[in-house]
Amino acid sequence: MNSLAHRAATKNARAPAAEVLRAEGLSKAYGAITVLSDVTLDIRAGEIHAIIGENGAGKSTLMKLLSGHVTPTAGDLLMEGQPLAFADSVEAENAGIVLVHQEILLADDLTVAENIFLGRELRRGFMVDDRAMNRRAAELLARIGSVARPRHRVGDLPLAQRQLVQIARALLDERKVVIFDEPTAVLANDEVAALLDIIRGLREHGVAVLYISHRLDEIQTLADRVTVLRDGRMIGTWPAAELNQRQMAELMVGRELDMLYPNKRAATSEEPLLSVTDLEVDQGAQKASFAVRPGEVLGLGGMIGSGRTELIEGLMGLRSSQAASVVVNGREISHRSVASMMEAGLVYLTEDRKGKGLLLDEKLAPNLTLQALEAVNPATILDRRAELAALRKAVADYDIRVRSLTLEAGKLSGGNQQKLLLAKLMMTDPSVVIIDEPTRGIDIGNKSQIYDFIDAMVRAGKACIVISSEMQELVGLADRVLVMRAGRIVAELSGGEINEGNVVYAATSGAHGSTGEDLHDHSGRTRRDS
Amino acid sequence: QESDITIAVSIPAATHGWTGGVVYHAEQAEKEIEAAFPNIDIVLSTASSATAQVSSLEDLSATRDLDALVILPFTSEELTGPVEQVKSNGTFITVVDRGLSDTSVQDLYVAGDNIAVGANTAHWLADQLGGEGEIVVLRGIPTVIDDERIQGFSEVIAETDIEILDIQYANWNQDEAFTLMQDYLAKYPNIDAVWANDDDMLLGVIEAVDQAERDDIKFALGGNGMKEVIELVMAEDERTPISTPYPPSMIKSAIYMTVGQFNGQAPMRGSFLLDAPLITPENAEQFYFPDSPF
Amino acid sequence: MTTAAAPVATAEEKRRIRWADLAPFIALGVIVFIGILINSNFASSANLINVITRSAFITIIAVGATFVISSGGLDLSVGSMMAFVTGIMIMTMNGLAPSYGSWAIVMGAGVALVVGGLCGLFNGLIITVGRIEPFIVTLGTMGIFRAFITFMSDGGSLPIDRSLREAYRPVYFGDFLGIPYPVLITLAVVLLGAFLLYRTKYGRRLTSVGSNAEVARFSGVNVSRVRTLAYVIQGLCVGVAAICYVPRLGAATPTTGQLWELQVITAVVIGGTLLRGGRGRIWGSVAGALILEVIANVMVLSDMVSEYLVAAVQGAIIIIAMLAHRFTSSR
Amino acid sequence: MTTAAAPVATAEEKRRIRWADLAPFIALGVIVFIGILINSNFASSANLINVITRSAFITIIAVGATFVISSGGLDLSVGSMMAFVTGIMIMTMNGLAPSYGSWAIVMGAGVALVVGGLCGLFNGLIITVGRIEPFIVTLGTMGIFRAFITFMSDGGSLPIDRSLREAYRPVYFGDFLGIPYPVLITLAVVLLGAFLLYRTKYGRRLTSVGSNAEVARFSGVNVSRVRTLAYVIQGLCVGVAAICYVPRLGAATPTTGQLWELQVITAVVIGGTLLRGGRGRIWGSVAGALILEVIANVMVLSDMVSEYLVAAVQGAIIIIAMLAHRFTSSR
Ligand SMILES: Nc1ncnc2c1ncn2[C@@H]1O[C@H](COP(=O)(O)OP(=O)(O)OP(=O)(O)O)[C@@H](O)[C@H]1O
Ligand SMILES: Nc1ncnc2c1ncn2[C@@H]1O[C@H](COP(=O)(O)OP(=O)(O)OP(=O)(O)O)[C@@H](O)[C@H]1O
Ligand SMILES: [Mg+2]
Ligand SMILES: [Mg+2]
Repeated sequence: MNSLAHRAATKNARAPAAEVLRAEGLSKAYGAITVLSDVTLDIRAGEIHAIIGENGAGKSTLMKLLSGHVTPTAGDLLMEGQPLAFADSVEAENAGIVLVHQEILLADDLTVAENIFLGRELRRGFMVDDRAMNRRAAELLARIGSVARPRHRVGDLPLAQRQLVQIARALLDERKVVIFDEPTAVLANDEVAALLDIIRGLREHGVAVLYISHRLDEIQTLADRVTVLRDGRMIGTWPAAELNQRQMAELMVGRELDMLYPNKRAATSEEPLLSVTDLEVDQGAQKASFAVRPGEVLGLGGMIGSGRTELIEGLMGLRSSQAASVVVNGREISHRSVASMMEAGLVYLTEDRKGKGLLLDEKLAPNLTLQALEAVNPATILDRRAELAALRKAVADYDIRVRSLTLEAGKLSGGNQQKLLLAKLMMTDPSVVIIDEPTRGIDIGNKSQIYDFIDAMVRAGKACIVISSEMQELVGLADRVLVMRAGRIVAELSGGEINEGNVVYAATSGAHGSTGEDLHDHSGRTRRDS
Repeated sequence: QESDITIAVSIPAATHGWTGGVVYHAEQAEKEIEAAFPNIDIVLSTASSATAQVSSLEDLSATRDLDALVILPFTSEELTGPVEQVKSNGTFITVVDRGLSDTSVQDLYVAGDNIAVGANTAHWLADQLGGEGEIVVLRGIPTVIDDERIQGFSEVIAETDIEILDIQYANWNQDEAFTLMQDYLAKYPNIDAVWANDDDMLLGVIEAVDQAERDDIKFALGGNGMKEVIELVMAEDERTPISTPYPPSMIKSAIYMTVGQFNGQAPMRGSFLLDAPLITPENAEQFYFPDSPF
Repeated sequence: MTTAAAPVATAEEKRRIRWADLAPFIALGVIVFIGILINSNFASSANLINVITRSAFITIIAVGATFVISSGGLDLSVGSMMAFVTGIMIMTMNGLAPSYGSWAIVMGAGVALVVGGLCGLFNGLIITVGRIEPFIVTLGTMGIFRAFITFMSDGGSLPIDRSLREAYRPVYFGDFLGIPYPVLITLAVVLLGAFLLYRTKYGRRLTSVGSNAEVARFSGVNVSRVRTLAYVIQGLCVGVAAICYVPRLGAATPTTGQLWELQVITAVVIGGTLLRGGRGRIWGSVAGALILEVIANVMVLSDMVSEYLVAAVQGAIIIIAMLAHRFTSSR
Repeated sequence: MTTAAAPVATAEEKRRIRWADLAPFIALGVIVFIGILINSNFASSANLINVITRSAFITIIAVGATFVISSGGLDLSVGSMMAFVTGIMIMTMNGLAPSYGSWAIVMGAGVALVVGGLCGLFNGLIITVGRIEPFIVTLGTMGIFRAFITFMSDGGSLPIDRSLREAYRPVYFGDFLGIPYPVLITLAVVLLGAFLLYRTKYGRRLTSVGSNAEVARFSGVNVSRVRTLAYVIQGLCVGVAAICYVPRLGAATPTTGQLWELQVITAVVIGGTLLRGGRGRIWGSVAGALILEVIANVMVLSDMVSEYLVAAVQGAIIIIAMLAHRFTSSR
């Protein structure tokens, strides 16, 4: 959010604009489960309307109703005063309403340009005009700050690039209403800044923008009005200028909030729980050596594409890699695999929860216990009762908002999927945890819960490595930060050196430990004072 | 050793008992002849369908200078043209079992008579049943052989008072014959006789009848002269007292006759019709080849 | 709020799923009912026992196929493998009969299981280590096994030794308290399969691999091992089927087990297992195998269609059954 | 820094894909090379022309199958459909011959296309409207079409009228500037197929449906229509194959086209099309069909293996080719 702050000034109060879309008493139930009841909303041209709420509050569902992906069980939609009902999302798009999904929905086998133009290919005669489409895609991608090439196969792109492709797809045609469902969850700071500029540009063009995010700073700098949802109900709509972040957070959760980040721990000098020497990951990282000690949170920073995920996947034996030595809990690991690492006490939480984290078609219990099958079921036979007990405990411990324990994991809200994934990982009772984007899509109330959780774990003598593209998170959480650039660890920051400026400087151009321009250090702002 | 005479042999692949016998006898002939006549090279090629057989003819004639071709065609219509093509290079043509649509193509024809297989069995059965009764029939894979046997059989039966209760495909497969016979037995409380148009299927039929312990079935007949069935005939089995030969060894005879064209013996041309006489306990010995797989 | 709404939702969810799971059994019921209408002999106990007994082979193999398919694989080689295993088993028994008498049967059965398991292992290793489409690998081994049995039988038939025939026959034709042995063996295989798939850690891992192999890999599941084991289980099932099969006709021929692979896959899919993996229904596969066998039986018992068209009607019935299921269960 | 790394990645990416795409052609080259080593006659132009000409049927059908498979479907009925279309075509020609003479051939060919298209439409509609697994539907229609041709030929054979034979023969045996007509027809079909798949809106959408049907639907692609059309294209290809096929053998029988479905799918998969959909390789399918045909040809030319084992060697070669490809391309 660094670059956002100075732009906040350019935002000014505007005259109320014309209403484009109106929701009257919208409700949605799946069987006996009501996920949204009686929501009334007016969406105006040239306005950015933010929707906030806890995980599972029904934000995504509301957006799907507005964009024709889901049909309401009660209530009406009015477009420019005319009542209408969309049979599917295509009709909604034709009417000028488009949704950028929270989950990435792209055809992996097609190229970036093919995905962007899918369903509205440019043609020359009978043929598709690939040259024109590639050119226009390149322009569009450049405009939103994506470095993906039109001819890249989407399945080969990192998550952030896929998200940008999805956004490019939505922005291809002129729209009346553009809905973004947590577009920035998978983006890094500079990409976020570029995107927010684009969104402001849309507003200038008189487009109505609906915007969902758990990053309240974004909301504050960007939105004109804010609607708060809680447990599927509408709490109210306020002009953004009337709310500060703390007020927003409290409206969302309906209670007073603790401060976000726990206090940092004292430096320790015990033997490392994990130490890695000269790890080489094919097409990923080079000569990476690092260690993490008990009682320490090690941050791993860098731009998207700097190879942090590759480094860790290589460490876990998920990609082909070589290392001079990897020691976990004093044990030299010769054959690295998820199973052997887990046995030694090291686990890894993926950033791609949909593709690599959860079995979306399976129920919650099998998902929760998949990695810890041995621990939950000491005998060969599955112990269903123990599994159910574990699920109940996880639901309580991690505050997973789910109305039925027999739901498929894919039907959980995005943030609750993330919590389930975290719970799944902790089932194995690890001593070192590597978390890639720990709070991706997690609401502000639960964020501090997860931070507390990491803190408690580390204080109990365990260790944690956190990969995060959210600078604040890295700065607020880590005792020590490694910064990666182009597959190499280029800097190590500790103690007072840890601030956003230093991380960004090292990630883009910096040398070891050098101090860059201290841009925006907000790390203290949300720290608990005790 | 230089071999200056090349004889190609094209036969169906060993997909069931009878074609298995054909392949066996052809391989035997190849070994014996190549040992006896060093100047003769026999090239054996099996095909699993008419299309594949045409392909292998094309391959053989395109890549070798064939002096003779011995072929057991899948079907007459489909192979006539391709064989004609081969003949146009001056190759001597021997056709086995099924004649080509254009008989002028074949120099030597060793004919089996599938119609007679069906008809002779039907005559014998009609005699034994006194011209009346209820029977069921199992047929093979829908092909010309199958069609001809059924045709020969049903034409004769049509002139008697015997009623064919049911006729279904069992694909020359023991299992399917067993299953089908079980169902026939469940469906018809009285069956006087069963005819399976091939001995492979007959074995399945007999197993099903034994299991059901039905004694209304007076005769269970097959055809082709399979080893196991001839053993039954020799043992004077009451239910299976006869079979009809349709010896796969005809391919071997044909190969020998063709070789005769080249090794200075009296050249043979024309048609040689293999009859389908009944195999009875008296003459069964003649048709019994314990070493053949069939 | 979580706890308040939960019980209602849970119950509702359960009811809906049960209904879809029942579909193959309902279809079986309907076809049996039609059979009874068409021909009174259909319901005779002799006929029903015949039908159930001879569905044993497909059912047993289908249990293995349920594992392979729910792991996201496919095995086209089962029919040929069955013939090959049968051939090896008969050769072993015939070879051992002179010295061991009836014990040769038991030893032959053991060999059948070992050979079946090894054939499955071979398929599994090529697929997982070689990372080749199961379709291609098992199509290849289908040709290989078929060629082996043709070679072993010289294209003819490979009968079991006369001396063993009588001792072995009851395994197919005998019964215990009126229930034929093959049915009992099938039941044992099905129960064991259901236990393995639904109640063990292995079954859980297998399903997760079929559902999303990448997620399974990231969760520490040894995907290759789980997949390979599924093929081994398939091979063992083929071995058991071979043990029940030999006493029936006493021989292996090059046509033994031909096209069984298609029947097996059809049974499994009719039974509700997803062809793309991630969901296995052992009991559904049993119902599927019975449906196929009953349809064939009813076709012969009814006098309505020309022999030429039997295959058409069978194909049509299967499609119609699936359509009916689709349209009734989607309301 | 991201931008600095990107171009490298792009170039690398491109090279890797090209190389994998070439695999089937390299495999074809290697097998041809082995053929030349084994038998000097292999490389004779007469032999090569024969092989290429007769691969026409499988290639043409494989073009259609590439569409079906890249849309995420499967068609097991092509072999039977081919026999059925051939049968209808011959009956039409024979019926029209007395009144229209040689024109009956042209009319028959038209009928073949129409019937092929309709058969495909039938498959497609049941699969998309009925939402049933393509495997089950086309296995059903495979039985249905096969039964129809058995019925039409009364279990025997259905030959084309003698009066038409001579006029029709050149369609298979004739040539234009030394290139046999079937090869020209195949080339036309392949070019048309490649154009449709790679250069048109339809092809683009087809691939997207195979890759992720849900995304395609959100993007306004009519998934059912695209899928159904793929089956219609498959049917039309079968029609074209039937037109080339009849002059070669001059008759349709109940065994015409048996097991072609497996050959076709093998050719397509060897060619690099993904069986799960989302990627189609028309030229790869052509190479795949040629590989299969060349292997069969080399087997006939070499006299090395027992006749019983030909199928085993063929199966093994295909598996080894795929393994070799996997292990060379993964470096
Ligand atoms: N198909 C479905 N069946 C049952 N319940 C569903 C289904 N889809 C969503 N839900 C439930 O609806 C509720 C609201 O989900 P939604 O995705 O709208 O939340 P959200 O506000 O977007 O949360 P997040 O911030 O975590 O993305 C959740 O409890 C979810 O489990
Ligand atoms: N602009 C790009 N276009 C395509 N591929 C890229 C691009 N940038 C990086 N990549 C690829 O992405 C991979 C690195 O992405 P990865 O997600 O692992 O990085 P990261 O540092 O973990 O970032 P994050 O976890 O924040 O997403 C590399 O394989 C690289 O080849
Ligand atoms: Mg959401
Ligand atoms: Mg990453």
